[in-house]
Amino acid sequence: MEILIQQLFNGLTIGSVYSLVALGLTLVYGILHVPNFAHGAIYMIGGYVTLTMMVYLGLSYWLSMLISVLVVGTLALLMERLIFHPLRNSISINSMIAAIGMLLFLEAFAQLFWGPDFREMPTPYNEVVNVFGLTFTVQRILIVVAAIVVMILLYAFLKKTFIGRTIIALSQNREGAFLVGINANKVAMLTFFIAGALAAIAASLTSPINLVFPGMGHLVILKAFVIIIIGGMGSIPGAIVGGYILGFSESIGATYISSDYKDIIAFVLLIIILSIKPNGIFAKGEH
Amino acid sequence: MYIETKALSKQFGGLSAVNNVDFSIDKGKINAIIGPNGAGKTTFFNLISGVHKPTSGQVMFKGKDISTLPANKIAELGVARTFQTTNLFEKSTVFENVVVGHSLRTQSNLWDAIFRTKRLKQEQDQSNQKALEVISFVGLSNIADVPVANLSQEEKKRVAFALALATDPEIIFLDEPTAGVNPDETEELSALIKKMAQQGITICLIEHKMKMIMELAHKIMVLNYGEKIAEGTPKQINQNEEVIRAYLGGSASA
Amino acid sequence: MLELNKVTVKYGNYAAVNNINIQVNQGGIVVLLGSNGAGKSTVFRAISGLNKPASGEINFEGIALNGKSPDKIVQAGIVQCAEDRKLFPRMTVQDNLIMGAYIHRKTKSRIKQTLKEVYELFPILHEKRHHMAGSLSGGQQQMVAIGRALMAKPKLMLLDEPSIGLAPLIVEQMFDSIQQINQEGTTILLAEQNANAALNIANKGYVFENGGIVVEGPKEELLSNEEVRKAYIGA
Amino acid sequence: MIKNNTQKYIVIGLLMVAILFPLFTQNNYYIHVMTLSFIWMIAVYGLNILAGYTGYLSLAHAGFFAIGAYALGLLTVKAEVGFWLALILAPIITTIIGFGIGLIALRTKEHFFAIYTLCVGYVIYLLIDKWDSLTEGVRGLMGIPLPSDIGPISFESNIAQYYFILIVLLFSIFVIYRIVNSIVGKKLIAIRNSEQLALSLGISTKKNKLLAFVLSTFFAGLAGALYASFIRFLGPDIGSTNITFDLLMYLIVGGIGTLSGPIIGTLLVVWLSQNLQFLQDYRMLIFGPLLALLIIFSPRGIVGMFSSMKQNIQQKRDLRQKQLKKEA
Amino acid sequence: IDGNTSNNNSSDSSTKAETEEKVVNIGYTGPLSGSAALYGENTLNGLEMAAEEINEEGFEVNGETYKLNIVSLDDKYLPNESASNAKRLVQENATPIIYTPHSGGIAALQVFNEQENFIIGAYSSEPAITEQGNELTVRIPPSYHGYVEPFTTYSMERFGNKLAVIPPVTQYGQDWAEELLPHWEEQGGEVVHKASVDFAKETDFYTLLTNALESDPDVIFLGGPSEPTANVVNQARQLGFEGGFIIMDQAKLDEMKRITETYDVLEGAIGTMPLVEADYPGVPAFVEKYTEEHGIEPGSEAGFHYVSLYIFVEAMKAAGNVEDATVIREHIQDGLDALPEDKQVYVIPSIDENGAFEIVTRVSAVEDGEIIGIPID
Ligand SMILES: Nc1ncnc2c1ncn2[C@@H]1O[C@H](COP(=O)(O)OP(=O)(O)OP(=O)(O)O)[C@@H](O)[C@H]1O
Ligand SMILES: Nc1ncnc2c1ncn2[C@@H]1O[C@H](COP(=O)(O)OP(=O)(O)OP(=O)(O)O)[C@@H](O)[C@H]1O
Ligand SMILES: CC(C)C[C@H](N)C(=O)O
Ligand SMILES: [Mg+2]
Ligand SMILES: [Mg+2]
Repeated sequence: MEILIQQLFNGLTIGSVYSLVALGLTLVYGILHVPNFAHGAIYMIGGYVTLTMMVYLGLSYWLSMLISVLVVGTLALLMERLIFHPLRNSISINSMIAAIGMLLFLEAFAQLFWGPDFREMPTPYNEVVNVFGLTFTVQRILIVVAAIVVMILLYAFLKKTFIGRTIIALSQNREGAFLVGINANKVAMLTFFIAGALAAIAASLTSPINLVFPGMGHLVILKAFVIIIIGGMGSIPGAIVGGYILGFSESIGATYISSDYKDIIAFVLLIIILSIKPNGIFAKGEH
Repeated sequence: MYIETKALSKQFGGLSAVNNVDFSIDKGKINAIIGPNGAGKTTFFNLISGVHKPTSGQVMFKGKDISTLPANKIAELGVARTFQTTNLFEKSTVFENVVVGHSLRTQSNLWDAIFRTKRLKQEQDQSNQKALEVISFVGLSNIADVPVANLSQEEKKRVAFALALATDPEIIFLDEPTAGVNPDETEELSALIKKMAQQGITICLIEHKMKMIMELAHKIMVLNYGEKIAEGTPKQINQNEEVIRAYLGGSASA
Repeated sequence: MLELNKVTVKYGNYAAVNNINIQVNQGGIVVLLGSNGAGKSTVFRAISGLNKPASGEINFEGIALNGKSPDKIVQAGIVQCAEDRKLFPRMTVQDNLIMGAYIHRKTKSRIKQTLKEVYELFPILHEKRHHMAGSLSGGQQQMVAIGRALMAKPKLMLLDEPSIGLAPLIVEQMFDSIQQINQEGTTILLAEQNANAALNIANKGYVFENGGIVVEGPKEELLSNEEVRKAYIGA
Repeated sequence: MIKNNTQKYIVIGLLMVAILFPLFTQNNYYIHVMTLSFIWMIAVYGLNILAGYTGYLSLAHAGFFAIGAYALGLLTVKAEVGFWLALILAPIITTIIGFGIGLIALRTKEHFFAIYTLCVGYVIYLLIDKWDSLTEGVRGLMGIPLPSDIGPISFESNIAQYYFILIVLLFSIFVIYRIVNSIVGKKLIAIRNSEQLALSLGISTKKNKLLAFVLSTFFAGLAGALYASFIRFLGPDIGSTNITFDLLMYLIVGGIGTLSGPIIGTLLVVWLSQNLQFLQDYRMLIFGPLLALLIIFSPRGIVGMFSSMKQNIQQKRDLRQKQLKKEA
Repeated sequence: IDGNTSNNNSSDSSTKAETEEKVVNIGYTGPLSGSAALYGENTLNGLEMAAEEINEEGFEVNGETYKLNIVSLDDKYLPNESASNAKRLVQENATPIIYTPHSGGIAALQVFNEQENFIIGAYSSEPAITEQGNELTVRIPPSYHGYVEPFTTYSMERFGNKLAVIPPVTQYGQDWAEELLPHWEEQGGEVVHKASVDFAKETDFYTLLTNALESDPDVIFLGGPSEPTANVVNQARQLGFEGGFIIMDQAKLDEMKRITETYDVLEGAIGTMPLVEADYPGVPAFVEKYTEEHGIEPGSEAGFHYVSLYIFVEAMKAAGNVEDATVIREHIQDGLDALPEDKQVYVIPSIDENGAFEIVTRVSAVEDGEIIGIPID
């Protein structure tokens, strides 16, 4: 029983990170209609920027995270402008290739600029807490709470504000958006900015319990793809729920099935879901 | 009976797009379906051509139940259709579009393709022949090599006809074949439809252009909210109170 | 109010619209007639900024629209209801309409009012307001598109073949409502196949052929023009 | 669409060069890289059938490549089957597995299909990695034999391997050329253009999509088997998504849905990345943006770029024709 | 920011070299980009440092003075790329020796290295590599056999006999576990939990550790790259584990300390002796120089590559030949014997008949927050 609760909490932690990354990916999917393979690299840069601010400039954790959000958000925005915007009218495979190009670039850049080694991100919230037989560090609570807050804010922003809704509108018909007076280019940039920011937040939150290194994006990105498929591509609630489904199924699966095959669990889950519902769980009727 | 629907129904979620429709299509004639927007006309077509499976009820073709057959099997039986939004292979030329239309009448498989067997050659010739024939039938011979993307609406409609004709159909379902086409050209298209009927092909069409329908149709069914509210000759329909109220409005014969 | 001066629009090397002049006066209804592919939609796209003219000028209320982006043009008061509708298929009907009022997003109460008016015009949309726009029938979608354009309360509304795929009853109602919208102060530029109905509510028309204007003049003149009658009115 | 004749000439021209190539160079390294490129090309052609002609982007392609490679490796090393029999069996095994997976995967469409296959590819990779009692896992499968002699012909030398693989490539291109230009090929293209329309024309999309999928896995498996016999060592990485991305890159750079694209793209990217080696750590820093730029400025690949001038002229003529007709 | 990007200027040094003195090219193909780049760079750093030192003087073979030129190519950890690179190195640079630090690359090179006559400087602890009977493979690092016994004895004595094993999923990790487990049980120990960790996919180790600690072990066996391994140790302590660790030799205690910050967290961990702490004669000078150049202390990868290049040079001298790999290979033992003491970053008395170096290994443990050497009998 105790172990179950502990594992549920572990699943919650990891699921929060997955959800944040998947959210960014799903938002960008809405604009590009292409899975952005470079998203994992953006996440990685997010970790490095925060680390650099903390370790080399001695800034506080939160300030560093804020700077990372701005820097990485801007980076994502530039990527939209320089790469994806010119490609918006060509077939989607082209954008995918361009995204792969960016992925290669960013990883090479990180390796050159920060070196290929693993870095540790210090956290001010390292103390260990024991309650009701649960063990965790404050950082872990922070991950969960911060992720949920960010998600609620984002959801409210997208659903309740006009600007937020433009993101959804744009994802469905670009010219249509223009015709109601939306500056589609600005909104596309905004979306990328938000996606980048989410990735930076996710990376900054997890790095203290993990490490920062050029390949860190690979760890989450493939899972984020699984999530947005399970949740229905482009679906915001789908990305959130999918993230937690995966987080829980991993921690519970590792406990009660086999830890060696816990990665396969995610993919098998996906294959089963898609075999039954080829458009994902949250797919909505079209046509 | 040629094509017959029995208590045909289709639900989308809670919505009855087509509800309990009994209808029969007369062989060799021009049949029409009219009704307000969202009445279920396109859905009705989709049910017959196998795009959707009925929620309940049946579609009979020459006495055989085809309601659960996939769309391509129904096409093989000789049931062709066009789409409401013109649906063509935009990047290919008219000829390239139409030549594909006859592929369902071919038997060549991978083997034939790789070894370029006699059968393949024969069938390829046959498809080309057919394509040229139907292109000329719809009057597009002079632009057979132009990519479809560069054509006008009306020309595209003709290509859609040609494509349907290339499948060697017995019956063609036309979903708003003259939408977005001006009156002058509409007349030309209705002449073409008549010509198709004269070749012995049964026609069933959806249109909002009453003038054209009244001229062309032999029999009309009116749908409203998924239900059949009237059926009869143009004259009968034109005078049907319910139809006027639901659909035609004041200037009935506009 | 709107003035097109020697405008040419090209797709690649092909001039879909060639050196045309159009004048739309405040408060009027102007129709563009012409067979398919004559270039009407292209003109609309150019006015809305979706295509850039290769040469010529487009002026609206004395201001040049040429280099402006589509959203700026909407803000200036020109809204288009496009030929292929360009709805947001996975948003509800109501959200689609509300997005139409994007440029008025600061005045929520007014949006509510306009929304009510649109629903009065197309009651079926009220019934379907919580459905995804993409699941509507062709004609219903057309109504959403017109409704969405109305939501912007434009000074000049461009309607590209609004009657396409609509039932006769609805077409009739729609032309009535165009007239009504016009009387409430919106200038209308309309492209139509249904030349008779369109010319009846219009005060001026242009006839397109192969990207150029071949006939232009006030409604009466066009209605009595033999060739126009034959080609576009069909009687 | 680019006219097939031009495509045919490009292919024939390139192949003449390929046949003569070893006569001009004694450089083992060039021969090696070239031979490896031929293997990639076969795999890329497989990808092209599915992604280029049928419009379904499979990201499990490296997975099938790996299945073909491991099938040959395991058959020769562990089951001690003769090389030539193994070379025939390997693509067949891949195809059978491909058939099973295709049956389910093709229920999905577009990006769902892409990501579904991405996951399938990943599962294949994980299986190779974890099932070490069969595959030797990360330790890798060693000792895969050379093609065994056929009469007096031995495959010891680089040149012999070069020509052997070139012949298989030629055979693959020939088969694909025939398929693409037949009624079957037209059906596939019809599906790419509009599945709904294809269906209404009586084309069984299910059957034909599956056919394309199975064909693509066949060529992936064949290429994999050749790879195994050429490199003669296999590790799980050969099934990783990076390899799929590489193959995809070759296809896109060359020109997707064209007959000569796979050749041109593979040659270009492979040699480019070889030549960027001198940049060391900076290699990807340059290569990544270069790739993005190429895609932006020539979205239909190199073949597309060269043909677009031609097409422009063609289009102008069409339009003129059309205008004349309208005036008439 | 650490600009630790060791750019060898192969191109300019070779052009300069041609005019002045003779040059021996040494090939290297390894992962210099992608996820294994760190590992690749560490190995290359060792080689380059040795080459620089040797080139200060040059070395004399048959009365001619030679200098070394390291030609390195990136293979992204892929065997087929390694093969292409090796072909290129042989063709364009005539390298008698090609280093590659991964078993896949080694296996791919073994297909043709005898035919094209070059020695593979094989950095892999995989015994199969040398058991294939390849005549021109020299396997550099030690295998794990020597560690199992002392690790078991020490941990069992100090902490108890319940062992939880969570090695990395790599072959090396699995092989290690296979060797360790039977021995542990033979010594009267009990294996209470068995799982493995995949550092390429795992984002958080709490789940794994929660399960492992549920069985209340006294000792945990783990390993992998140093930094993530240290992270696992950290998290195990957070979750309340107080026992000892057996650290697989891939991870190094000193490198782990960079993550844990103190040795306190690592209390009771036993592993290989960190190079910097080892008492081999060549270590102090090497560590000092390396640290100066790279701003970070060297790990064993760098050390082994460094010393091995010296050995190869000595072998060339002994062979009186810088070109013929077969001849050089025959003189490796002479090279080992001739290796100056101050270059002995590892003590390697011999090479076995399969071509593997036989190395005197050292073991160390953390006691009271300090690294101490553990004697092996
Ligand atoms: N795939 C679908 N999912 C959900 N609802 C649908 C779907 N297709 C059609 N509908 C609904 O079914 C009803 C009938 O639609 P249908 O397209 O058949 O109308 P129609 O008679 O062809 O109208 P129109 O003349 O406007 O084309 C409409 O209310 C539409 O919203
Ligand atoms: N994106 C495009 N690329 C190339 N040519 C185009 C494009 N869009 C339209 N055309 C061509 O430009 C010409 C004018 O088209 P346009 O859509 O403006 O005509 P229209 O008068 O609106 O016709 P319709 O009544 O069919 O809507 C046509 O010949 C058409 O084929
Ligand atoms: C521990 C290391 C010497 C193992 C090495 N990475 C290998 O490829 O086998
Ligand atoms: Mg319809
Ligand atoms: Mg138009």
